[in-house]
Amino acid sequence: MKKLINDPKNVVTEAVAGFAAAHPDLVRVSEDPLFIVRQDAPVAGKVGIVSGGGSGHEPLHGGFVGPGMLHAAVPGPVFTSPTPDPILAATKAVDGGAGVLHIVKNYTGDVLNFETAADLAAADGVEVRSVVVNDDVAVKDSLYTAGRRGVAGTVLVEKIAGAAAERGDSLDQVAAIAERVIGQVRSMGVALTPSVVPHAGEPSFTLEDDEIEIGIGIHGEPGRERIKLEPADAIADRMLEPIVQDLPFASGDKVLLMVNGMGGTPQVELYILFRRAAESLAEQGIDVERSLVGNFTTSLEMQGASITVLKLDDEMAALWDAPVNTAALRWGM
Amino acid sequence: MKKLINDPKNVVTEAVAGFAAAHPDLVRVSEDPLFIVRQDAPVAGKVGIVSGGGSGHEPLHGGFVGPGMLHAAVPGPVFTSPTPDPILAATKAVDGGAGVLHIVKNYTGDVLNFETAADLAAADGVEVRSVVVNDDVAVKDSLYTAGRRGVAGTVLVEKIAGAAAERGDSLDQVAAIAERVIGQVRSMGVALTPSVVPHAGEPSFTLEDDEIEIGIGIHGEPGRERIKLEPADAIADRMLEPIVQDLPFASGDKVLLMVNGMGGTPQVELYILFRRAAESLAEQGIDVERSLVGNFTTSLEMQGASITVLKLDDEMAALWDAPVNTAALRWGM
Amino acid sequence: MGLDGAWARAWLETSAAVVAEHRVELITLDRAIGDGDHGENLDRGFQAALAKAGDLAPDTTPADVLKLIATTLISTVGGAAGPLFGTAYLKAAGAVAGSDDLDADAVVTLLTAARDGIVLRGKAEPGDKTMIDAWTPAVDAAAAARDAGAGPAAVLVAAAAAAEGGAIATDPLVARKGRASYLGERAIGHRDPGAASTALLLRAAADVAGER
Amino acid sequence: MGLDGAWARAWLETSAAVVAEHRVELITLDRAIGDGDHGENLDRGFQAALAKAGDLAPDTTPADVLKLIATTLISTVGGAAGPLFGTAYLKAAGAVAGSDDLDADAVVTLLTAARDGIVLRGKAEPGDKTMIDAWTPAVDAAAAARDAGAGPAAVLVAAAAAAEGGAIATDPLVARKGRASYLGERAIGHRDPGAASTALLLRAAADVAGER
Ligand SMILES: Nc1ncnc2c1ncn2[C@@H]1O[C@H](COP(=O)(O)OP(=O)(O)O)[C@@H](O)[C@H]1O
Ligand SMILES: Nc1ncnc2c1ncn2[C@@H]1O[C@H](COP(=O)(O)OP(=O)(O)O)[C@@H](O)[C@H]1O
Ligand SMILES: [Mg+2]
Ligand SMILES: [Mg+2]
Ligand SMILES: [Mg+2]
Ligand SMILES: [Mg+2]
Repeated sequence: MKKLINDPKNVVTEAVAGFAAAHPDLVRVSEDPLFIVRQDAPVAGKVGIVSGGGSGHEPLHGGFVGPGMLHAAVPGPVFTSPTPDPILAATKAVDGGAGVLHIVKNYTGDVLNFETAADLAAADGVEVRSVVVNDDVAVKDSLYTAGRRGVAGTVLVEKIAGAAAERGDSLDQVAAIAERVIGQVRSMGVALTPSVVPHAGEPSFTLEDDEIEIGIGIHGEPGRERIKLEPADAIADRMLEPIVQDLPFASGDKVLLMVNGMGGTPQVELYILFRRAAESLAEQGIDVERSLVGNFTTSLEMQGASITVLKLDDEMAALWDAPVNTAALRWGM
Repeated sequence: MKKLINDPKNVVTEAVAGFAAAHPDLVRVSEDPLFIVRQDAPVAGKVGIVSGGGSGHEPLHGGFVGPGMLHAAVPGPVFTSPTPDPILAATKAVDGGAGVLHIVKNYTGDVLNFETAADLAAADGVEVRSVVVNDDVAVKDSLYTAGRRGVAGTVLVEKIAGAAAERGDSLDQVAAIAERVIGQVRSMGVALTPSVVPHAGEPSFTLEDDEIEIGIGIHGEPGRERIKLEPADAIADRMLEPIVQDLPFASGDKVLLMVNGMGGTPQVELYILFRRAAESLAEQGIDVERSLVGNFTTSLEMQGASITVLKLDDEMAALWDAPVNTAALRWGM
Repeated sequence: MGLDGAWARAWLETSAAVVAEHRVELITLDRAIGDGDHGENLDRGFQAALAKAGDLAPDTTPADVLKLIATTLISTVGGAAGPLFGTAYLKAAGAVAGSDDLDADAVVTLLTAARDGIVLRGKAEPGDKTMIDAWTPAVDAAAAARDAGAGPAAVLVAAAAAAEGGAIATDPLVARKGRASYLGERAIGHRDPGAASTALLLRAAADVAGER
Repeated sequence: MGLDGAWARAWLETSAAVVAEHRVELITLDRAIGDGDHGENLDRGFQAALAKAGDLAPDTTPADVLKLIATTLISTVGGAAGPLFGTAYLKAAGAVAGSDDLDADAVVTLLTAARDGIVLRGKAEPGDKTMIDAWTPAVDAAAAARDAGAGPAAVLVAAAAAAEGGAIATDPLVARKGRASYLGERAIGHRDPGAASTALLLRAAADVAGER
């Protein structure tokens, strides 16, 4: 295992310290308990938005803290949900009197720890609502599993909910639009190589030189099937098909198409996937109105990518276009 | 070799097609000869700025085409300089009557092909000036080599020259500010793993499981020394020291500090490097006034990073802060 | 003679030692069908609890120790196991509050409350290939031992043995909760890390009870 | 009897075949001390030139063929080798313009102009471990053969042999131009890819001259 780190135990705290040093205009960092908060938090009268989860998925979530998106991000240890303490502290730090929305990815640990934090915050008089993102269509039988996982679609939920909070929506309204995005966003990923958790020091799974894993989760959880490497276009089709069938997306739909890198994949490959995905959607009469290509929800150095499609309505599109100023997503300001 | 590609021969054209599909508001693409140009080019009365070089360094250069930065980018095959034809065509496409600046990274192939294109453009009545970026301090004895290589500092040259063109500077003025940036920017890189050129199918060099290459170039050209893996802080120091000594940077200087990922390195690692580099500069009385962290000048899936320091003056800082709207760098608009 | 605060404190100390000793093993189990952090997480939690043990009053009760473990695990472990084990110890503490002399019945009450707390939070059923598959046989075996007239230490020995059996019995299962559930058939043949750690913790309880 | 347009056309065809055949070998050489694209680049260029050969008039002159190769390499090869070889063929074409019967002297003139064109663009000196280290001995050997009374085909055989020797002689050198210069001492023991491809191209010229 070769990594540009010091002591594996300090990976998260040192990275967060570097993040704070690089973006002093955007964020402040609380070291203990550890969370990242908007420089100007709490924003009086506006709904605060907190997300978080295990580290190793950067820029998710810290890279999305700033005007127009998250008010705070709570990074746990690598691939491990944070405990309730920092979630509670972050929740209080962003409460501007209009309540706080928790955006939680659907993993047992995240759900349980955010749940506890929300209970504790309520006990301290902070109104909290939670939404759980579960966009990963790779998980088929959610009755027989912990349910669909929250993956790259989380970024879209955070952006759109963040814009709703910024324009002054109430907690109920922000939660409702977040739920609407969750209802209309679907994702699927593929891995070419595993990632290596620093304290583990070994890959979380192994793939042969000619094998790929279709339907991978962002912690390297296995997916639908392990197949021989195929051309990118065929892989894009394999990912897109279950996404389209699931919602289902239909001819005439307007969508946002996101191709997300898992961390170790060169940009040329992401754009090659985007090319085929956009072409395939066009063939199905589905209109790509907005696009996002890059590393947004990663799995450390994993090589691979995911495709996310969100069915847009006019309000969502307007909220997507609204100004945002974060380390990883910025426009209009 | 596992890559999300179709035919290796089509990597660049398909990626560029995907890029065009993802950013129709920003760019247009000429397929033959292949170049990427600002949607609104040529911009009448303003200096056009063209850069280019081998592909595989994305987002460099296509990701920096847009208002406030490049007017066109010319992608060659992977790691291979483009030929004069597309450079010439791009130069003509961005000529708004005020002349065109070529920003060239110092590699024999890039220099020769841009040189030919500039001659041909001049013969066609387009005024062209060229600047050659050579920020890589890893190359010590430039008398005995092809000279210092142009690496991640190129992004800063492109941004600042682009802002100067946008505010209406003359060709001489834009070239002069580009030269000033080149004079004051220094970089150094490290590789943990090699990259694999698609048509080659094999790594360009090999490193043992515990070895890293200090002073790597962005095509995997070897650097100063091959050493055993060290903690990130020690590696940051090894990279920063020759940078600081070279200019030299001195106490009281105001600088822009960039930590650039080579493509396959997780963001946490980049911020861990940034943390130490910023700390070390502060210890030396050097003031980090601007920061940039991310994958900007990559080497396909190479794991590694580079550090770039630019000595800022007030004009450069203002041009850095000026609005920019490109796929990979965006603010103020 | 029942189990007192000193027993509970010894349980904590031995738990911390045992988890540290099996840290890599638990990481390896979790790497196979989860995300490879279970050993790291629990070790962080028990080391933190151990560091706080000095704050306990000399005349501490079992409930005090259990509550200390609970709050420390909740605030340091994270992941799924943090809230689940945290809730287990918290409910266990509540079930034996005020007593400094746990008899066989009290031990069964403690274990039952712990198990029920995990089910309350995690909603797992037996056979879902989770820590519940160690806890539930442990609770059943403890009750049977108590019914057969065993003392508190022997009840814990029965519970530990059953937890170990339950952990082993997760090997052939397909998971329906937690990360391993995404593996489908591929989880077959692997032991659930949370069941394995449960067995270690209950064995530690029995060992330190036996030593007094 | 001197070399005519048919010879030049055959040279192009054989060059394309030889470069395709040695594509991987040139890539491997370039991977060792460069960026691994030399074989790919040249192959792309010569295939493109070959594809355009049909456009040549039946009574084409050597200069026409050389110019076609030059412009095609310049516009399809890229990298360092594209402009360098392109300039070489362009200057060679200029040096023999108008003639359809190249004698020994004209062949020397052609080779000298090619080499000088590369030096003009790339500024490499002998011993810098570049293609010049194949071209310069080739030019010298060609001139010597001509002085000794050789015909044009024999001049090319002398040039090819010297280029091959020159390419081999790059093995122990440290590079001072091109990407290999960044390697310092580590370039020692590796052959310069541009020198190797130069030797292949000149051997092809000699082979097709010998066949007529
Ligand atoms: N819903 C649940 N109910 C009971 N136990 C669960 C549940 N989900 C997960 N677990 C237990 O948690 C263990 C994993 O813990 P850990 O690795 O620390 O957390 P994470 O899965 O968040 O990485 C599993 O082995 C399983 O025993
Ligand atoms: N300045 C120069 N003068 C002469 N030949 C050069 C010079 N620089 C590079 N070369 C030649 O070019 C060859 C490399 O060509 P190629 O791999 O196609 O280009 P690139 O280095 O741009 O990838 C080298 O082996 C060397 O022979
Ligand atoms: Mg975990
Ligand atoms: Mg090249
Ligand atoms: Mg785990
Ligand atoms: Mg090369």
